[in-house]
Amino acid sequence: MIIRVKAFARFGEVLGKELALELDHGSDIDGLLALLCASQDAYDLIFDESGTIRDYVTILKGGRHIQSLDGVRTVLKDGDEVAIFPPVAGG
Amino acid sequence: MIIRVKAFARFGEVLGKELALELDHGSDIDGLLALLCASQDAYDLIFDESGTIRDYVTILKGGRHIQSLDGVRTVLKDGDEVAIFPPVAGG
Amino acid sequence: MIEVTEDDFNVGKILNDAKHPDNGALVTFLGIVRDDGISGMEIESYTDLAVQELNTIEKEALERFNIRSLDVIHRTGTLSVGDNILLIVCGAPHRKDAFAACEYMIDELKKRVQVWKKELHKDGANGKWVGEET
Amino acid sequence: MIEVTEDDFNVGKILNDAKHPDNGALVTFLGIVRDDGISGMEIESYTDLAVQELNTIEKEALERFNIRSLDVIHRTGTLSVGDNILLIVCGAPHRKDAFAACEYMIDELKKRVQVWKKELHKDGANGKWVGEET
Repeated sequence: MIIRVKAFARFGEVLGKELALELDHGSDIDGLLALLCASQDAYDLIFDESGTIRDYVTILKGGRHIQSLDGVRTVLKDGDEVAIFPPVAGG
Repeated sequence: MIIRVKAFARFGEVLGKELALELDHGSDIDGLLALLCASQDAYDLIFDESGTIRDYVTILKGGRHIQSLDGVRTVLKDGDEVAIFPPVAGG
Repeated sequence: MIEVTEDDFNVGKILNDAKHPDNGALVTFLGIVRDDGISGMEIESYTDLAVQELNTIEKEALERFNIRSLDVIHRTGTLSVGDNILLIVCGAPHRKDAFAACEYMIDELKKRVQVWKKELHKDGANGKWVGEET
Repeated sequence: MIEVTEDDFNVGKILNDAKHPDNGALVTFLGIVRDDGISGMEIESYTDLAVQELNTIEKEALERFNIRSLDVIHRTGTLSVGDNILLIVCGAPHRKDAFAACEYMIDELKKRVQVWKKELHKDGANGKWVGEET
């Protein structure tokens, strides 16, 4: 299945701004992040030393925070859009 | 001597907006007000029942509050400009 | 710039003039004749003194807040509902100072600056002076 | 009106459109690219979500404060020092509400709306994203 990923600001520079990733059916956010953070730079940007997603990382699926869903265990389906970004700084 | 008087807002409507009053040499604000408030309407606007100048009345001589001078005993001289007005309400 | 004038003003132009490399924030207050069942307002000023008092308040604001510019234009004369009465434009590096100084200016202006407003009624009847109890 | 757009805006026109017979006060916040030793800024947004969040904040402001209108335009793209970034126009019968709602909008926008800014350096070097520690 194809998952579309949008990354913003520094995350876009490191991960790529707009991606379409091919994932196995039944994959979750955890699986998506494994693919997305294959490089050391990308991994270090999103995860801390203990392998936990850094506090400043926001991940949305279909516009909803994954915390309000099943966190990294949130299951994806074909065509889902996932957004990942650092703290906002507009204005 | 001639004293120029400017009155604003309601005070201008009752007393006249711009006046040039002829006063005896050595007259003070008290004397000016006596002339200015000859009519009952004018008197009631400026003075309360006990003959005291109402709280909301501001009187300036040459741009300075008469309280910072000698109050109603402030002596006038030829060409002085006196302003009299109610509380401001701009904005 | 401090002005008390009968003329209307161009807000866009004044805001543009207030741009300064240090200013990241411009906060503007625009006072307009509101439809309170009136047709308009007659605004009177003791202009010399009003300008002097506005300059004094501007100086206070420049001392109290980290701002770079403060412009005030107060109109006088006969204005209709929807017409501009007052413009305050405050420029500062940061927004908190710009908001605080702009509010300081309008609050003090209302208390201290020699301007008076009379309501003009739709039926042509003599309106009351704003702030009068009677 | 809520917009996230590359286009510049005409402040005078937007203020004029915000005039409403009930509005006695229009408070405007204009954010500008400030010269912090930079040549400009690159502004990026997650536009769909940013517009949605701005609408949510506008709704909150309309519930909390006695205001009649709240307009927000946030620009994106490459901007130079002195360029407009953000315009907020809040109209209310009375000034206190207009100031409070305008400040609420900018404070919440900075915390919640999906927009990011990158500094562009005069020497062409890669600037930092605003808010990043590194």
